[in-house]
Amino acid sequence: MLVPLVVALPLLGAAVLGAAGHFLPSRVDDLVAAAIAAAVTVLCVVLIFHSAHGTITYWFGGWHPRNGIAIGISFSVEPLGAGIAALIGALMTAALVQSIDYFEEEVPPHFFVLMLVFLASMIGFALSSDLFNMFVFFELMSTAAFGLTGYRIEHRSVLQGAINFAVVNGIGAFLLLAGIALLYGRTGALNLAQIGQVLSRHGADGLVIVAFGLIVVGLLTKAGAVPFHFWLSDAYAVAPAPVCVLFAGVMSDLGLHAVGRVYWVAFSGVLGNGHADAVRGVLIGVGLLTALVGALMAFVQAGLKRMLAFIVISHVGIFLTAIGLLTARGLAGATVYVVADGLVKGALFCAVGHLARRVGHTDELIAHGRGRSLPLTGTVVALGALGLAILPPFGTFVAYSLVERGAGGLGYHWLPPLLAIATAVTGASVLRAAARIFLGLGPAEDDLLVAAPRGEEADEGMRAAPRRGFLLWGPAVALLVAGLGLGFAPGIAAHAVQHAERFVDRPAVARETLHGAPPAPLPHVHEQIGAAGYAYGAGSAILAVALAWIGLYRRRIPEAFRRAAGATAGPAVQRLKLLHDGVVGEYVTWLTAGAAAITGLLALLTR
Amino acid sequence: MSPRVRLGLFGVSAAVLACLFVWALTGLPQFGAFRGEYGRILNSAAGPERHVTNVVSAVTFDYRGFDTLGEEVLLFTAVMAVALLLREARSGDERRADAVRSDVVRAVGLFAVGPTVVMGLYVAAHGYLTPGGGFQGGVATASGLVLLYAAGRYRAYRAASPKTLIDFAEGTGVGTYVVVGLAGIVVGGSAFLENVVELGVKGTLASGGTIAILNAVSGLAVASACVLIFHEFLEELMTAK
Amino acid sequence: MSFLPYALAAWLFFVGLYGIVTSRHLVHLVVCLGVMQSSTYVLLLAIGYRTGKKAPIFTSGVPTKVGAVDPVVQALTLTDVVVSVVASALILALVIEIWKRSGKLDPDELGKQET
Amino acid sequence: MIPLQVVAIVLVGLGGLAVVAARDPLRQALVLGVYGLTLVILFVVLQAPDVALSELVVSTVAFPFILFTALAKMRDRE
Repeated sequence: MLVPLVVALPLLGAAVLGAAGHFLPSRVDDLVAAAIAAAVTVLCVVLIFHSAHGTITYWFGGWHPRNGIAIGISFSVEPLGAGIAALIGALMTAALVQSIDYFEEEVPPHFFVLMLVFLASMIGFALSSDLFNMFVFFELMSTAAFGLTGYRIEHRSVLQGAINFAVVNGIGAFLLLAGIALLYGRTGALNLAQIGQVLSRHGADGLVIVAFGLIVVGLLTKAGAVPFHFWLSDAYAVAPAPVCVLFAGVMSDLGLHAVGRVYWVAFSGVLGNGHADAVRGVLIGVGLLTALVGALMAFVQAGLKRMLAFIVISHVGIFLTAIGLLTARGLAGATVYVVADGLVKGALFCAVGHLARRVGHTDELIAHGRGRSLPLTGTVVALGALGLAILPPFGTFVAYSLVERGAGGLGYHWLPPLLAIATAVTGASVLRAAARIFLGLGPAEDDLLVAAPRGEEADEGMRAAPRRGFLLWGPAVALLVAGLGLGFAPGIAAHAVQHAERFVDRPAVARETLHGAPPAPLPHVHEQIGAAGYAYGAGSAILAVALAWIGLYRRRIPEAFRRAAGATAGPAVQRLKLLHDGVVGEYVTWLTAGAAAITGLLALLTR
Repeated sequence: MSPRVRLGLFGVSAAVLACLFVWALTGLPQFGAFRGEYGRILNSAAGPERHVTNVVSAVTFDYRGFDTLGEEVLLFTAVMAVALLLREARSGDERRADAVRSDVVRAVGLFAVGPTVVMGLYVAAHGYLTPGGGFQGGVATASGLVLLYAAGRYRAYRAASPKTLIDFAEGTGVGTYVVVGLAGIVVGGSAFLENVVELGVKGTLASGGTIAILNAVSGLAVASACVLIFHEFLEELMTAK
Repeated sequence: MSFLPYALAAWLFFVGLYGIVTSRHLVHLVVCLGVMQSSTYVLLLAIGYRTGKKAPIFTSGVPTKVGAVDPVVQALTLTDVVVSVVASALILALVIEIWKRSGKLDPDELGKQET
Repeated sequence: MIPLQVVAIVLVGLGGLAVVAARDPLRQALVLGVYGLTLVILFVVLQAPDVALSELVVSTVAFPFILFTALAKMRDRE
């Protein structure tokens, strides 16, 4: 009953604004959209609690499965998915509230139409349990997103970011669709649970492996995993800050959430026995590479938006690693992490929006010291940075500790430190920028950093006009409080693991979806963060502060040491920077190479 | 990356990917031997259950009607995005003369407008009986209007496609789809997009229940979407810059 | 021989991809994207085809028992065909704006200037 | 597989290659129209008249129109 409303409501709102939005002032359009987003958020939160007793399967058109064969499209709502949907709603509400004062000009109604469609499509994508329906929402999400990316058409880099986005995501979508077609040819089904049923009757042959590879690559393109990430840093750096709140906070992570769902519901039966190590190896490999490359690239950016874009990439890598553990605890950790981290990243982008609006620049070298008049925003950015660096006992730390125990359970004791290094470096990047901008520390020039292309950081056309600030900083504070506070929600880790345990029980999920069987009882779970978890959390936060200091004052480090570090890291970093040059043909080449590598490795390892 | 390196990297990875792809394709059933349960059930059930003769439109507008809502919104979104991108103020006076000057082309164009629009509407209306439907008919109808332009009647074309009205039609097309879906909940007390209308006699225009309504609504949305896109591009062309 | 339709899908996919990678004109690139997309249509329809069966349209006189080719893949494809044009139009709108601002249409040149 | 299907498949294959190989956008738009028609034939022989109709209206009028308008616009200043 409530389920279809979370998609229907924003779509109806979008249609009404599309038809009649011209006749209203843009503030009213904005308020309408924000009210709808808030209502959807509330609905999603309600759904989290409703679905705690058992998955809600909603069949559109009332077409229930016939003899266990799905003939319609369904949404499967369970607490983890509903949690992500609630995150989407919350971020959208914050973004729309902020955009009331963010934009100086009269915003055309199309902008809000696109935002509402974006909201509906992300939620639909997160809840749908039909593979083709997911594809439709995937495309819808991309189309709305690249329309929003190109909002500030005045500068060419914006348009180019939007085109790179459109082309690379378009190809990703074709790979996804090709994978879906292969699966349909094999199983004659589009429902995830049903695909899983049919696949588990046979072995893993070429079709199954390649279909899985293509679908994962398509989804990872959206998520921005290395080497599919090039479009992401171009696009996120140029979109208006309120839009970035959504891009960074949740759009990328949705691709990963989908990887988890597709694997567990459709493929775990056929790949889980015997081939799990292969899948695990590939996903964790890509995840770690993404986490470290993203962190390194973030550290050398001077432009805050581009820096945050690389942080998104780095954390996508962390989530992918967590999902790639292929355990319930890994999945639970990834989901809590996505929500907590999404709120923090959303808060950071809101704060950047405020900074852009007030100072006119978000490049840390240009805006050096100019943020002194915004102590509150500075505090938000600094706390957000510590949140990124998993400072205990906040939300991101609780999520990280789940991942850490998940890795420990598999005997992967080398994994948590690597992830903690990535979180430390990303936190350090933001801390360094915050210290420069809001405190005026350190020198105002640094040849190590990549300056933002002209026009991109100044939010072209945005002048530094003093303004009443509440709507600009309010959402940032709210998101930050929610993200950090998630760590204090009683038993959140245990609840997440319980529901993840239920989610990874593929046969039970299939019976529940297709035959209406009662849900499996919730397993009893006890979660306690161990000493190792605290050590990693504190270590990461301390390392972040130390690295930020080095970033600011590296000239004070003894010359010999500096030169040695420069000689080893310099050329590699330089080469890495050069790869991100905005040429779409090269991005597509990397996409092809990545697709071949991932699918090929899966094929080799499962043979 | 130099062009040669790029082409080399692409060549190698595309070759690997192509081999994998072909490997996967060999796992498909022989061409023509597909026996998917899903399609077979729908082929036998759609006629009796939904009183339509064209199963494809029953799938499009009912069994998988939720997908079609998504596709329709996708159309709507793309149009909104184009309008957002090409929104710069275009000064009204700098319009160029009509592009087409050949009398023969004009005559052919003008002659074709009527039949094309009629054919478009026909295709749209009979979608659940014979091949066709709102999507195809919508594009055809919009194309008819474009012929007005080809016929050298830019003014006539503009008169036939008033922007605000079409905007309104587009929003209505999408909105009604959602409203029909909600009617399933509110009126029928059942599911989103569930049929709440008399099914009618199979083989006639008054059959199919919500399928007929959603088909018509989609026709409206698709036609207005195409007209709006054509409109934006024509305006862009007509503004000298 | 019966592999031919599937091979066509693969062929179109990689021909389109090659076109995108080597494209020196943004409009050309958008069209190549369209070729890639048509490969997915070919793949879906080829999968759903059943030898000797007709289209899933049962006008009076055609009994349901005869069966038909798969209607689902057709429903998936037919809407996507229409949507893809409008999606291409969206990218073309971006291309027009780029051209207006830089007068350039070669993706390689556009990228190099940026760094 | 009937001969007509083989012919249609070969035509589409060649058509796709021709579209990509046509580097001049204006000529490419024309080739694309022809390619669209070969796809229509293929869809018809695959017993998918609904899809064929979709492809027909799209590839004969809608897409070429948009392409030509865009190209005409961008020829202005060159």
